[in-house]
Amino acid sequence: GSAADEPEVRGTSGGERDVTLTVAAATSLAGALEEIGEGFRATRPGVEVTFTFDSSSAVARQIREGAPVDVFASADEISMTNLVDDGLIAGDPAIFARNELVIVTRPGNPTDIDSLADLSDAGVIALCGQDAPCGRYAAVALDGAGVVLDESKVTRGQNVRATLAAVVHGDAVAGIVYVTDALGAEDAVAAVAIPPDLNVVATYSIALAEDAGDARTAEAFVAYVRGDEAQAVLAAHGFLPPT
Amino acid sequence: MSLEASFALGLGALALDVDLRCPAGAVTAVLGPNGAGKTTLLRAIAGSVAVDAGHIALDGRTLDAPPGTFVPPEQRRLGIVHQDHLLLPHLSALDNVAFGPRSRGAGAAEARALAAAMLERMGLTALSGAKPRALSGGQAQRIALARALVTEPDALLLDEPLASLDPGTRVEVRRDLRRLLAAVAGPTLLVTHDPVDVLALADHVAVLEGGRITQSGAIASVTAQPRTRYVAELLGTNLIRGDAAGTTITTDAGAQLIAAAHHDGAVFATIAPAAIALHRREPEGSPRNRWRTSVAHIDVLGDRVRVQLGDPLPMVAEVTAPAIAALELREGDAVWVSIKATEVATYPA
Amino acid sequence: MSLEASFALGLGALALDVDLRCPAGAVTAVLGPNGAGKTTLLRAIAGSVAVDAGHIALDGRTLDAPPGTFVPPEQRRLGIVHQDHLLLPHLSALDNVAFGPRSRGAGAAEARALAAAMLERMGLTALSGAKPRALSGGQAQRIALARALVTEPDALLLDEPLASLDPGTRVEVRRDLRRLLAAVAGPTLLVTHDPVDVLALADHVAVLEGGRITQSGAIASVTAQPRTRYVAELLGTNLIRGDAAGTTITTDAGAQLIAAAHHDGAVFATIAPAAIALHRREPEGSPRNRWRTSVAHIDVLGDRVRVQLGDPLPMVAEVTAPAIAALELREGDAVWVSIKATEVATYPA
Amino acid sequence: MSRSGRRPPIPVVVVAALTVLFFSLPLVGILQRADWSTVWSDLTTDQAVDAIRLSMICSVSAAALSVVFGTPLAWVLARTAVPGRPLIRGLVLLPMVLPPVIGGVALLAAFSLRSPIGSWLHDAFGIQLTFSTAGAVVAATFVAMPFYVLTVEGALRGVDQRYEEVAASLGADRLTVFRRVTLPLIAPSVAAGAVLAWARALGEFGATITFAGNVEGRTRTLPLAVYLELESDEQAAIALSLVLLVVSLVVLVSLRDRWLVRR
Amino acid sequence: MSRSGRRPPIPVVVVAALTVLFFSLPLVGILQRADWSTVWSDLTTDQAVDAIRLSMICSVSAAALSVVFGTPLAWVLARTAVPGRPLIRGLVLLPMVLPPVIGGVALLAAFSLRSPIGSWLHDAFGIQLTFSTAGAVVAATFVAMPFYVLTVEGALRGVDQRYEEVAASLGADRLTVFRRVTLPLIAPSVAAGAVLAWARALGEFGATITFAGNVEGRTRTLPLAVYLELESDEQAAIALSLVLLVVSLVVLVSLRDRWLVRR
Ligand SMILES: Nc1ncnc2c1ncn2[C@@H]1O[C@H](COP(=O)(O)OP(=O)(O)OP(=O)(O)O)[C@@H](O)[C@H]1O
Ligand SMILES: Nc1ncnc2c1ncn2[C@@H]1O[C@H](COP(=O)(O)OP(=O)(O)OP(=O)(O)O)[C@@H](O)[C@H]1O
Ligand SMILES: [Mg+2]
Ligand SMILES: [Mg+2]
Repeated sequence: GSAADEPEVRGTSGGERDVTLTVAAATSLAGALEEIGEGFRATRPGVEVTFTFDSSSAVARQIREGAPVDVFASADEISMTNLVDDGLIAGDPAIFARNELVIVTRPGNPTDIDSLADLSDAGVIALCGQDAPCGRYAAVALDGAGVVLDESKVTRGQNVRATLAAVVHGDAVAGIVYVTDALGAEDAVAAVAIPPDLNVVATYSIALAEDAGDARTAEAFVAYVRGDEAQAVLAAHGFLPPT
Repeated sequence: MSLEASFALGLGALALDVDLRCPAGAVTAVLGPNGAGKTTLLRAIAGSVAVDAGHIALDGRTLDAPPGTFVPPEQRRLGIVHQDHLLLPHLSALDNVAFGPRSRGAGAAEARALAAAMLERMGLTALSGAKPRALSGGQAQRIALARALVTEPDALLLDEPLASLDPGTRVEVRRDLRRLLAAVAGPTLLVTHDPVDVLALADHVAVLEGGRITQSGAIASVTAQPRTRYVAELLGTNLIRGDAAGTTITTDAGAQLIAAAHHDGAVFATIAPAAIALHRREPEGSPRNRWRTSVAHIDVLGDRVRVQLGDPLPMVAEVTAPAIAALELREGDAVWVSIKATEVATYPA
Repeated sequence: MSLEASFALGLGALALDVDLRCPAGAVTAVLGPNGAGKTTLLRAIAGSVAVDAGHIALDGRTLDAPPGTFVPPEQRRLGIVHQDHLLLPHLSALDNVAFGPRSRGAGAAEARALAAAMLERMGLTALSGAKPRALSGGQAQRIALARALVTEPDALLLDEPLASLDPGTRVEVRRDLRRLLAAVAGPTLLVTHDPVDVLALADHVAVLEGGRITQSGAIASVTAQPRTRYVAELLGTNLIRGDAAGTTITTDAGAQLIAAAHHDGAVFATIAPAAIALHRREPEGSPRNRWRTSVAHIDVLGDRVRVQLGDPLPMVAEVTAPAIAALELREGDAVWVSIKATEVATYPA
Repeated sequence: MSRSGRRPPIPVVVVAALTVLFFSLPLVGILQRADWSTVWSDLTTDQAVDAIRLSMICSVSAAALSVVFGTPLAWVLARTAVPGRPLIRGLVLLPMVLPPVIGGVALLAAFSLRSPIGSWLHDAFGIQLTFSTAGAVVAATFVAMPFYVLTVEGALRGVDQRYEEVAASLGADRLTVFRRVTLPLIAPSVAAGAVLAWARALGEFGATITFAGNVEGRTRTLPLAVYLELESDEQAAIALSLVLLVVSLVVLVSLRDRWLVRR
Repeated sequence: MSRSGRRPPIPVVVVAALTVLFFSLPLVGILQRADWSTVWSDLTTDQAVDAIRLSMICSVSAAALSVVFGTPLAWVLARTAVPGRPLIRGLVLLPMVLPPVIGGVALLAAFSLRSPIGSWLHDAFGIQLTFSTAGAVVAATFVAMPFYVLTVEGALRGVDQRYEEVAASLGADRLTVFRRVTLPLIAPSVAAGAVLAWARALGEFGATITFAGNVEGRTRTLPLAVYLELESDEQAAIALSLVLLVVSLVVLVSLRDRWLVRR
């Protein structure tokens, strides 16, 4: 049903009957979280979980604008921290997954890219926006490897998938994305691992919104995400465990 | 139930300033050159534009009198027929006619019945179902008339209703119009360029030039004593303005003309083109006006020829084709003119 | 250098099928009711539409002859003047006139010089710099004429050039037109609704009705022997079609008419409205045609009155206003008609 | 039709053909990318059906709201001497040229629960636009209505007002004149404007996701679903795009010639 | 002007005013959000200046290309009996309603280095559209030209063709007729169409970033810069949006009334 005829019970009236939980999350979590949501629903009849996906910063903006969000799952520490600072998060955020960066190239790696250093003169490289999490992490990794990319040889996707798409569909010779994205692209790209000493680990945190409607159910969801079932799903999507 | 329009109104380059009284049951023709403001006058009466000053009243009911009063168009109870029929293109002829009654509160069935009766009365029943684009010019104009009349308007405003028709159709529609106008109780205002319309349909005439009424009155008085060049040309006569002293009239250009009647002061004189005789040599005999001039133009109209004469008294003479042939007149030739004093009709300016 | 247009052309509801020859140096008037196809005829000659069959030739040069030949409009060397002047709104009067020479390859300065000379010749120099919207109707139409003539076209096509002018202006522009047309070497085609234009300007006339030419020839012959109701109405005369046996003409409706001249077979007869006498009682004396009928309509035109008579021979009689008053005639009244046999002009149909 | 007499000039036709090619090639390209064997199954998943249904609801509502609110506005712009008309028109046309995401941010600023109006709407009527279909409709209307207003204002200016004057003289008040004369006269443009607005609303993405969020079954319209699927299942994304493409094309093709011209 | 005689009907004015309010509030909201103390410094960073410069180049080029290629196309659509005209028009209008990101994907399918045309362009002329300003111009043209074509086709249909017939009779060939008669007659609409196309190109985001990428100094136009800034510095993003907003508004406001009506 549409919003108008969807019964929404908010407030803390206890029972879990006909409770709707709104989870706002980073787009890169969409596949995994939808699956996790199915599992959660199965354990809690009468609970409806709905998701809204956008970039972490966009979701954070909506929360800041008063969007009725119960749980926030962020791919970006900064977005989460800012919300905590603004007093919009209840309790402490918990890390529930991690991710690593990987270099992606065209299938078969035609330009023979083996390391971060090879990126400096390969052609146009796709990265995320400087201030998007994957863009920041990539900058750290490149810095660590002492690689300086000419900005005029860098295209910056509006999100990780757009960055990946620049390699898959577009004319970027390589890109730096999360392992999970490379995995999802299957054989549309070739992945070139970044050595652990240079790699950056992204952490995904989850937290209750300060004015979550049904805090108990929301807490239950957060717990579920950190539980074994959900962790298995995340692992299947290529995420690393939180620790 | 007469119409009184005494107002001023500026619209673009036009400054309309009129004072007009149209008696009930009579047709007042409004004549005037292009751009004189005839259509604007009707639009002001209809309430499509508001006047700037003055007032418009119909049957004592004030329709527009700034700043206080402005009766909206839909409450003025007028009938309008325009040169371009303006039938609503998406409605059938019957529904066009029914539009008025329906808008004035009649039910759909009642309005259609009234419309059907009106079409019946005008012998247009066969056209009921036709859409306007399927009608000929004459048929469309008749339906437009039916539409204006079916609401029994307090006054009727006709803006060149015959202008877009070809001559054959025009005669027929003019005849219908004449019959219908005879039955209209209120005042009718008829804008036209065509003197035939005036003669056939109107009782009074008002001449509008450059936003002002330059002459008005009963048709006979206006045709007998035109006061502007426009009217004189329309009537095909010559108009001269001058100062009379006894029977002698002196024009501004200094030319002199002898009339039969005595007058003093500013006068108009008219001379029928056919009353002007042309000669190759100085004529002899009785005519008291005679002078030498040149031929400016010669217009041949079948068996009649109109000769435009030059200074000092530019006027048009009308002679027969054989006469012009006998004179061997060509444009630019010198010619002698003679006019009897009795042919110079004078009246005060 | 004559124009030959013998073609068929379908456009929307119109099926145009004409065979027209316009001699050089002469003006051929095309008359016809609304929608007859007059404008379409000119557009076909101008190349704005292509004909479906037949051919158009100017001075022996084929302009259009499907399927092989189609000379594009810009190579036809024609001059066109339209009722709505169609001066290019963004160009001054001078530049409008210079447009033709410029398009035909003259340099900008040369084209403007030619245009200036043309305006000078027509006494329009004062208007050179004016934009079309600042011109009056008559001025604009004169500029349009200058624009058409400055290119010295092989043929001139005029589509109701005087129709949108008010009567005073119309007389003046008609006079200019007459003077200018006299100097045109090629054929001129003049579309008009106004018989006065025909009389004043044309040498030949072609009547177009429903896409076909129903009558054509010298003006005198057409006016003397109209062959369709349209032409007769335009001339203000009565046209009757019937079968003649000696001096007796029997109409399709069975009515009989006695003429002075002998004829056999299908004939037309015309009777001037003024030649028809009306009486309250059966008239005595010489007129050999007399019958009883009723008054269908009475149209008063100033001091003349046109009386539309009913069956068996519907026709229009014209009498003076005093005469009608004396007869005390009203619509619907019974009336006796008498016509002298010598007033019934007959010619073969 | 009569024989046309002459062909259109070659250079013009060549340039026009090149331009058409420029617009066709991308279309062909995307059709080639589609995996036709899975298109049907991709389109009949619950999520896809939900998205298609939502897209229809939102785009039709946006078109309807454009007609309801845009018509009076177009009338005022076309017919009254409202002061500051150019400014008003510029303001209303702005969403047509603004990046939709910025439009979304602006809508948040105006109607989020934190804004005075948003909180008033919520407290007084329990209406909440973020994460609700109503919000998606608002976002779509915001970007789509300018198309309608532009089309209908132009049509209103093109109407021969003498028809309206005659109708008024026959006793029709202004509402009647508008309903029975003006509206029928501009009907083609109203239809064209509504179709343009509808099509624009159908393709709306940025303002919707920013303002109304991306909630399955509530605000996840086809373009948002395409965005999400691009994250995971590209073939599904292309299949969804095809729906958008085909539907828009069908509607635009049905825009008859005469709808583009004011009579 | 004469005294208008009567006021516009209240309900219509109220609805129109509400609608204007609906469009103004987001604008006001975004203006309120702006931190005016930093606007100037945000706008004068190297990146901002670069983005503004690029946006001007791309949008003006897109408008120019729209005029050059869109005019012949509009002429063919309006004046010739080209077969499949509705289909052609639908195809050309499609980018107006397609989510721009999908437009970008479609452009990639057609013109990326891996497409036949893209590789041919590269091998034969050394032209690469992706990651180049040329590509940004192509993307902007793709989404903007439909506005131009729609406006100018309508205007061409509205031209009184008798002017053109008269000009031809005076010896003007078709190019001359078009140049000296048709074009001056539709000049207001050409201007209006170009302005609309320009404004749309100025706000273009999705197709550009997808097709031409987001390369500083080459394809990072204002909207792309805004999007990137939204990730971190909302104030900078709003400052950049203000540029877009103000420029678009100024241009749209300058769209004179008569440009909206065919004469
Ligand atoms: N809405 C308007 N805006 C500006 N100017 C106007 C308007 N309506 C009329 N005018 C001016 O008033 C003048 C007279 O117009 P109007 O239509 O009343 O003349 P008319 O006497 O009916 O002429 P015609 O015989 O050609 O019908 C026009 O030439 C024009 O300058
Ligand atoms: N382009 C067209 N498409 C369809 N039908 C047309 C077209 N042009 C003309 N017609 C048809 O041809 C008929 C005659 O048109 P045309 O303009 O030639 O008549 P006309 O004799 O000039 O009439 P008028 O005296 O009113 O100027 C019209 O009534 C119309 O049915
Ligand atoms: Mg008028
Ligand atoms: Mg005609």
